[in-house]
Amino acid sequence: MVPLAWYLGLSALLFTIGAVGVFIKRNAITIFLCIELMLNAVNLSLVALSSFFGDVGGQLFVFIVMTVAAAEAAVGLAIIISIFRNRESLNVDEADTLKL
Amino acid sequence: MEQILFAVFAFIAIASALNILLQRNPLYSALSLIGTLASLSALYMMLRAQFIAAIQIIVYAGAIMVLFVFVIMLLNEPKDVPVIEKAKGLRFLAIPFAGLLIAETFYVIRTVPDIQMPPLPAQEVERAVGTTWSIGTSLFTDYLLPFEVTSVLILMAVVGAMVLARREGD
Amino acid sequence: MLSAIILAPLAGAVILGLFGKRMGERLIGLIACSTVAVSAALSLYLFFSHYRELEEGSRIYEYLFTWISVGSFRSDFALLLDSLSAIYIVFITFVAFWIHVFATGYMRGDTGYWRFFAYLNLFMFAMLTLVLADNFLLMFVGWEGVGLCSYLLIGYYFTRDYANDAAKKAFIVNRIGDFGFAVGVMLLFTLSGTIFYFDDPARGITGAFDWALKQPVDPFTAGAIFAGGITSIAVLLFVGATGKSAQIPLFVWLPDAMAGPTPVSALIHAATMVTAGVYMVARASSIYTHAPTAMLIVAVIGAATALFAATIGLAQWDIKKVLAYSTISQLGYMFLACGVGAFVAGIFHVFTHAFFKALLFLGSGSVIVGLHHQQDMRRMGGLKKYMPVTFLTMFVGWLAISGVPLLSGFFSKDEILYRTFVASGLPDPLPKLLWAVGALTALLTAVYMTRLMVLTFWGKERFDTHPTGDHSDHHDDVHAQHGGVPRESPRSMVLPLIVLAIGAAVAGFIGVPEGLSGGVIPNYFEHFLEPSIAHAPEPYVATAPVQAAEDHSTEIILTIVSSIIALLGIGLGWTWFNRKPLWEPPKLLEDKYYVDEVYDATVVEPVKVGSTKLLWRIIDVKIIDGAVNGAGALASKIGDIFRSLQTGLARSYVALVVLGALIIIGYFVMR
Amino acid sequence: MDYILTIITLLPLVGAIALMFFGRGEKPNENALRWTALVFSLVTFFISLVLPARFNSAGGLQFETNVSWIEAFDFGARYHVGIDGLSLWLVVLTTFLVPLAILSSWNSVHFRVREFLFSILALETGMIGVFVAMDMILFYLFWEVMLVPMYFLIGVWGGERRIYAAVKFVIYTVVASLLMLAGIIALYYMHGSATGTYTFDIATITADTVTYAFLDPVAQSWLFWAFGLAFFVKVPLFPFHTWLPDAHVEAPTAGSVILAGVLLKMGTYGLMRFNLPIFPDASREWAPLVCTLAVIGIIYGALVAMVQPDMKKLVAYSSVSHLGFVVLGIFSFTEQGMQGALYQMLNHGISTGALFIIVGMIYDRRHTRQIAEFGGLANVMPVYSAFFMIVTLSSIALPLLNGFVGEFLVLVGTFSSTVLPSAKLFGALAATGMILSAVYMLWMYQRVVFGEVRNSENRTLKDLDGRERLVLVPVIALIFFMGIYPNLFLSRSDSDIKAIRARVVSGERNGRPAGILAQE
Amino acid sequence: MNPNSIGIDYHAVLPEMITAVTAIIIMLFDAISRKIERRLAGAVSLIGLLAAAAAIISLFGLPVETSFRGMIIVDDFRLFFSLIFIITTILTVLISLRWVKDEDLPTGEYFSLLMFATTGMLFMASANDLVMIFLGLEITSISTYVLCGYRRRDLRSNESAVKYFILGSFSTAFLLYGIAFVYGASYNAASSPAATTNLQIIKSRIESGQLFSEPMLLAGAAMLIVGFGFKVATAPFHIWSPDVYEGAPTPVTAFLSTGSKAAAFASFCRVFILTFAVTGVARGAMETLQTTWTEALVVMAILTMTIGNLAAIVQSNIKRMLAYSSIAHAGYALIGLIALDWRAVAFYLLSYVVINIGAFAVIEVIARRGDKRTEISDYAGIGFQSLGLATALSLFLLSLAGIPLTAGFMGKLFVFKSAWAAGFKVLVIVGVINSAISWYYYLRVIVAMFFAEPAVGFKTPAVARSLVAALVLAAIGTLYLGILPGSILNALERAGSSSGEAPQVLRMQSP
Repeated sequence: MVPLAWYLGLSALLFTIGAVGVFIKRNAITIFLCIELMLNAVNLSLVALSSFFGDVGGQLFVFIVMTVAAAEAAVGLAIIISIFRNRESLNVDEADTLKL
Repeated sequence: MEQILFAVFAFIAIASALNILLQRNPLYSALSLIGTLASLSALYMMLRAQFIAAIQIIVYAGAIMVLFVFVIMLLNEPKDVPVIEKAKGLRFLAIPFAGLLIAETFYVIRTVPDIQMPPLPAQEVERAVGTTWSIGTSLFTDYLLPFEVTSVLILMAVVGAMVLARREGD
Repeated sequence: MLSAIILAPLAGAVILGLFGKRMGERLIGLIACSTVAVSAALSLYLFFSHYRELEEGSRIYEYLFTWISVGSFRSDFALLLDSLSAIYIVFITFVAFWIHVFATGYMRGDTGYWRFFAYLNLFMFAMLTLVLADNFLLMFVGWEGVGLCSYLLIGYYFTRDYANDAAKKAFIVNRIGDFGFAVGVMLLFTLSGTIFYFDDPARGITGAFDWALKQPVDPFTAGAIFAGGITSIAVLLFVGATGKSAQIPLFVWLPDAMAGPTPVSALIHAATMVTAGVYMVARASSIYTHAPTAMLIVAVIGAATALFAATIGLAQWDIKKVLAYSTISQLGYMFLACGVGAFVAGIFHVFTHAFFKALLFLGSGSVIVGLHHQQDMRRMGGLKKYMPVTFLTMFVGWLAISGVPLLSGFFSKDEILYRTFVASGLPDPLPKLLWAVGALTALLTAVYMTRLMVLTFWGKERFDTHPTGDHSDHHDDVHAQHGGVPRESPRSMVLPLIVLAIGAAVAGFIGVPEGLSGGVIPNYFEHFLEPSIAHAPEPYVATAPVQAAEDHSTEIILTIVSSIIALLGIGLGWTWFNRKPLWEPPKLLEDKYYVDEVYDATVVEPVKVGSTKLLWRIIDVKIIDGAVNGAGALASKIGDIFRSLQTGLARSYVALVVLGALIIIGYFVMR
Repeated sequence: MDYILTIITLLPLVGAIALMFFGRGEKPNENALRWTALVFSLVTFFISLVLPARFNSAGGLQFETNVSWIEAFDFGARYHVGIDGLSLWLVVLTTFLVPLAILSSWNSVHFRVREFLFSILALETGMIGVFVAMDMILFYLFWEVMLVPMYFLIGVWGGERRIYAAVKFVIYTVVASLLMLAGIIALYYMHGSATGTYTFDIATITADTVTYAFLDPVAQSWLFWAFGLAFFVKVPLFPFHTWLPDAHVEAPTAGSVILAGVLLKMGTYGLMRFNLPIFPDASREWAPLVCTLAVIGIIYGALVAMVQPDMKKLVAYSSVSHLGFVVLGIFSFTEQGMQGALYQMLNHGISTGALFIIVGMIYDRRHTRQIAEFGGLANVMPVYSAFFMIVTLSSIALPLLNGFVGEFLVLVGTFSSTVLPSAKLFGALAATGMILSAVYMLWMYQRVVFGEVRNSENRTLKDLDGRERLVLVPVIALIFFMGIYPNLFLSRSDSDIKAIRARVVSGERNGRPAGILAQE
Repeated sequence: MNPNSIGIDYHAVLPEMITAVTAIIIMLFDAISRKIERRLAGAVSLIGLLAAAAAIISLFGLPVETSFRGMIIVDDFRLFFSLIFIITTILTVLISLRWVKDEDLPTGEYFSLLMFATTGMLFMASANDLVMIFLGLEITSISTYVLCGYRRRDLRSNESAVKYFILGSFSTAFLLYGIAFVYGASYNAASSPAATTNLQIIKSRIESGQLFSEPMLLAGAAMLIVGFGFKVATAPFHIWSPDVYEGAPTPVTAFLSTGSKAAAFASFCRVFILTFAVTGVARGAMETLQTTWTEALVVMAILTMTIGNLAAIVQSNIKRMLAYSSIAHAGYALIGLIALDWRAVAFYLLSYVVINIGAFAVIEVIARRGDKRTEISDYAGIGFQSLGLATALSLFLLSLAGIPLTAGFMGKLFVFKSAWAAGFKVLVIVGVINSAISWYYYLRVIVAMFFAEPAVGFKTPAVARSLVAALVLAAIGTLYLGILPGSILNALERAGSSSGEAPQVLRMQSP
């Protein structure tokens, strides 16, 4: 049997990779991908906990997270499209007119 | 056996995840993420969360990621623009931050008691936790309201995406 | 009745101040003189109608209203007539009346005629309040009031900067004295719980003097000055007196005060106001007699001032300056008298001095007017044929102040010197030493007064008979006509001279020392005043009260000595200055020992520069405001730092959020 | 229930609002606006005269209105107004000065007259409110709200550096008064938890300070400073005074008059209302420090005033000096000192207010306040000079003028204090202020009024007109009256001052040794 | 299946339903008529909001009850916050009516998104389960992402949206991870359900000490702090808000800085005050949890106030300045949260919402089309040219600074009072000092408006009637809450007494 901690550990690793990716990648879409990765990492935790606990709640939460992720993806990509139309660039480092 | 499987899928998940970071082209990153999602789906299966595993592939990898790839293709960034990178120092924070975050989460996970997955029930295996039946039952009882509210969420997302992404003059 | 004495001049002042501008000179003069005349008449009436009671030591109160009453502190608007104040108001109003009369002539044609008399009347109100007050605070009202009027009158010619400077100086120096006075009163209140002079059961008040008499005599040590006891009170009050009566070290204002019109100099800066210090010390004799250290200080300061001012007086060219230093010197005498316990002698000298010094000042004023506003004695000479009355009256004054026997100054000055010589309260060589100083001063007084007379009335005519344009500096009046032959002053000015000359000649007879006359002429003055003056308890007897059994030989010898001194001084002066009228006196004396300059360099300038450079520009602007603005700048700086987190880069924000999350999660899991 | 205080407090505000609806149009009739404001302020003044007339000299709170305001959550904040001997004359002073301020700016303000008058009237409501509020929240409310119109007065109608001055004024005051807010909350809880009654009522808390002794010395000290700082800044006590010269110099005449005349008094009033009765032990403990600062202020203010080239700045620094006397008197803990301080507050309000009016009159004519620009005004403006002289003399505390009574009482009180250590030293040092005030005031007066007319621009100056005389005559009359018959004023505050003093002096509470008392 | 066994209670979700349906109706109108009258959309929104308000009010006085299997709770906490959201949205709608037309932006979608966001906010207040909190938060967030980028052609608006989106979804991931941890920690094999996201059950599990893993709970709580801290913009998670507020269209900024912040506070309070705090004698793991989060939030509150105020001093753009000011205000509200007094937080937020929207309303008018005039220097000398606007803005700014007689003062007073009562004296002192600092930058605007020389080219803007209405409402609200807060406070007090045992502040060792 694989212990619960392993799943949680894997989830933590993925979450970390996603989190780090958000601040080292510059392409808006890649950043978004990293965020999706983080959500998935959490999903893994939830599913693992749910299964080990024998409680279906966690999995339902994952279901809802996926819906949210879909909605977020739609809106997020729309935002990215709209900024790309104006800037012709996906580099978030270029969007720094608002500062200080 | 299970541990080996876990190791394999975990390895794929992590490797693909890292690949997201290593790729320059967002398209490859997206494809790597699909790799991770797929291996997670496999892990879900191992966790007896069949329904989640299924929609992981269908909804996530299938629908959401396709949307991503589609948008990446749509927004074909000109190749010749110089790569602007400000705040170069951030990448040096990657290792320490990652290390710390892992250390902290692992510190917590270390304390998790070693419990076993509950054995499958003798009867009505098809109603065990993680099956479509259990999910569906819950969805329309305990989680009825969240489920209904997600529809509001999606509706709103549609409106939002439409208003932002549609062309001028529409 | 008493209140009418002070209110009459006040009414005059108010009327003149409000409506005088539209009045003619005659009316103004009439109002001003008549109000003082009312006071004088009332004073005389009261004096004689209550002579007997006063002589027996009874006190007549007139309570008007309670001025300030807070807790145990109370000060009334109440007037007190006792023998001391009775004498004072009589001669003050008398002299003042004649000076008012003189001034109506002297100020003729001046644009500020009404203003002048308003001030003068106001002064009378203040002076009479000072004298008649029944408590220290009301006395302080008069005390400051006369200072104010002095200020206004010195600066009467307000377009002249030197007059303004002199006025300001007078007020400020007086204020320094008043500071001492006020602190003295506060200390008095702290210790005795009252600022009234005497117990008055009718009003339920206790008096500080009655309190003082019940106290043991302070030890005769230097430490007593700062011990916060009776000696401290006495010394602090005396600080006030040095200011008002122009004693060392606060005498510097009086010579400058001559910038005012001459009647002012006569009234305020010779006859009345400047003697307020002596009055106060005499009034507070019950305090002083319990503070031997303070007495010593008073005596020494008095003697020192007398000599010091006399030496300066010797070397002045301005006729009024000579008289001013003479006044300072004479005031020194009075304090010397008080200091050795001879308060009566001091007051007696005040009394005689009022006559002859007012006379001399008015005489000098007459000369000045006669010479069309020339005050420099180098430009006088030989005036006796042009101004015979002035000359004659001043002649009397001259002899009186010099101490020529049988004139008023002789009796009073003699009394002081004698009392000094026999003073028993002071350690041994000191009485003799002080006497020697006094005697030397008497000699010098005779000399410089002779110089004044010689330079003015005898010798070559050094004045300019032609109209000149040189009037920019030392002119006195606005209505001056320059040049021309000197002529005798009008009647309104001459008459007061004559009256005062008579006074200067005979006033001394009311206080002939009994030792001198052998009891033939009773010393009315001393008898009358005696009840108002306190005597020290036995071991400290400073002055021997009149005792018939006493051997008068010392007194007679000393009288002869001082008569010789007076005549010697006159002789010396006569011969010397007739020969060398324009003899250049030592520079040190002519420049008044550079006291003004020293004060300027050690006090005035450092304070001014220190206030500007250090207090204002550094402490206020740099340090305090710097700190305030600095706090603002610091906040902005920190704000800038916080704001610099805001790079505008979404990724760095993410990194910051991660960092924050790491810290918080770390904190939570480390529990 | 007595609504007279509410009427007095709110009437100016009603006037201010009336101005807003009055003659709206492209060009409002400025004089009509001025008259409206003047009438409202005068009516307020005359109504306020009822207060001293009906005031019971036995003291205690009078003319009270006490209705519920915020009750929820034990808030216990009430609309409680009332006056006692402490505040009686300060209210009248306020209502007296405002009409004068309006009159004095009759011809000098032409920009946005409506808003100007609105600010002044609103300010009046705030100021009266501070003096009548008997609830800490209500007090704080008026205390802070009043800043706004003053801020606008300085900022909009001020001089060249008005912005700096206005901001400095507000920030200085706000920083300090917010600490007072913390103090109010703290006091509220300490009182509430000790007595079980949660209330912001000043009278209740003051009374319970004795009955319950709920403040230990440490708490007292903290609260003393939390409240004290707010008041010391307002006073202003050295070294918190630097806002004052700037604010005064830049403020328009009316603003300066009110600022000097009333606003500064709020600080000293607060000390007597809060610090002394509620924190008596801390007051005693800190009195030496406060008195030291007060004495420094007296001397320092005078010295700095002496060398100012600007008339207004000079008067401003002289305020620092004068208010030093007030603080000293309050912390002498003697009846004389405290009564003197109270009286000195009124005097300063009148004399310094008058000085600002006088400076304003000459500023209106010449548009400069530099002393060096003037000289010889007595030649061309004799009436002006005479008024100026009287006010100057009042300011240097000449006996029989108002300034003397207060100053001398403060000094004698300080000097004879048995509670304050080294009282004699404080008294003597403070008395040097007598000398210095003469120095700076007379020097300025001389340079401005005496001498020949040197500056040809001054040659054609007009003497005071009827309106200007009308402004000054009541002031002058009051200067004399208050100097000659102070008992009319002093007797009204007598018993309340006694009560406050008794609290501080009888220091046996909270287990403190009665050593100080024993010396009495 | 019996509907009641799954706890369906339409009344309990009526407000949310009304707003959601209103959003859909507006959309449908938009779909039917392409040229929909913007007024109509606005009117429908307002009607919907008023109906929702009525629905909320109809819920008052009902016993505290959960429905939908513990997903939703009807209690006074929820109702008060819901009313705040409704007020926020009403004011936002009023200030947006004219603006949408002037900017030539899609009208129907705008109001529809606003209504969706309101729905999300309402759920955040009514949620009794982490799932619902998460959902509500996401609905609010995602719709505001869109609103930030609503002016599509404007680079600043784009940037604002993209930054908000990246950081917002990033922080959501943390929140989610936190929920997962809390869920994991709540496991108890003996009970049913074994693990849960229901807040009440979580609370009882913590108090009884029947936890799967205490560190997991703590870590979860920490991540929840990250998530909520981000939404309410407390330091160090405030970093997004200045950029986003500055770039977003002004009415959206107004909404964002008030509504979405208030909603986040509602959830924050629900989780931390009503769940993660000791109420009775049972302590279990609660004691550790409560002290830990209290300490952490104390530091955060101090940082938040200080950073917000000090950074605001140096701003030259008024929107950005108000963004920092809004950070500072989150800090003050956090004080109330730390003091475990949700009523203080609610009152504070109510006053803040009213004032801040009022201020933004003026800014919107002055800024004109395209948010062009938002520098403080643009305000130079406008005071007497637009006296009404300038006076209103002055009132709001002074109220933000906390001047008495206005809502801002009462809010602060209430919060400070609670904090002092709970023993957080340091927070009160820091808060007080910070309010003093804040005066400086609020005054700067007034200085510019009234004291400075007029800027060239300023024309008195025309003010739409709807905006006037918003201004008047905001001004009346500001003054009403400042002068006569009694009625609202009384209502809040009654709410306090009706909702059972109050959470207790654990006395910390250090003051």
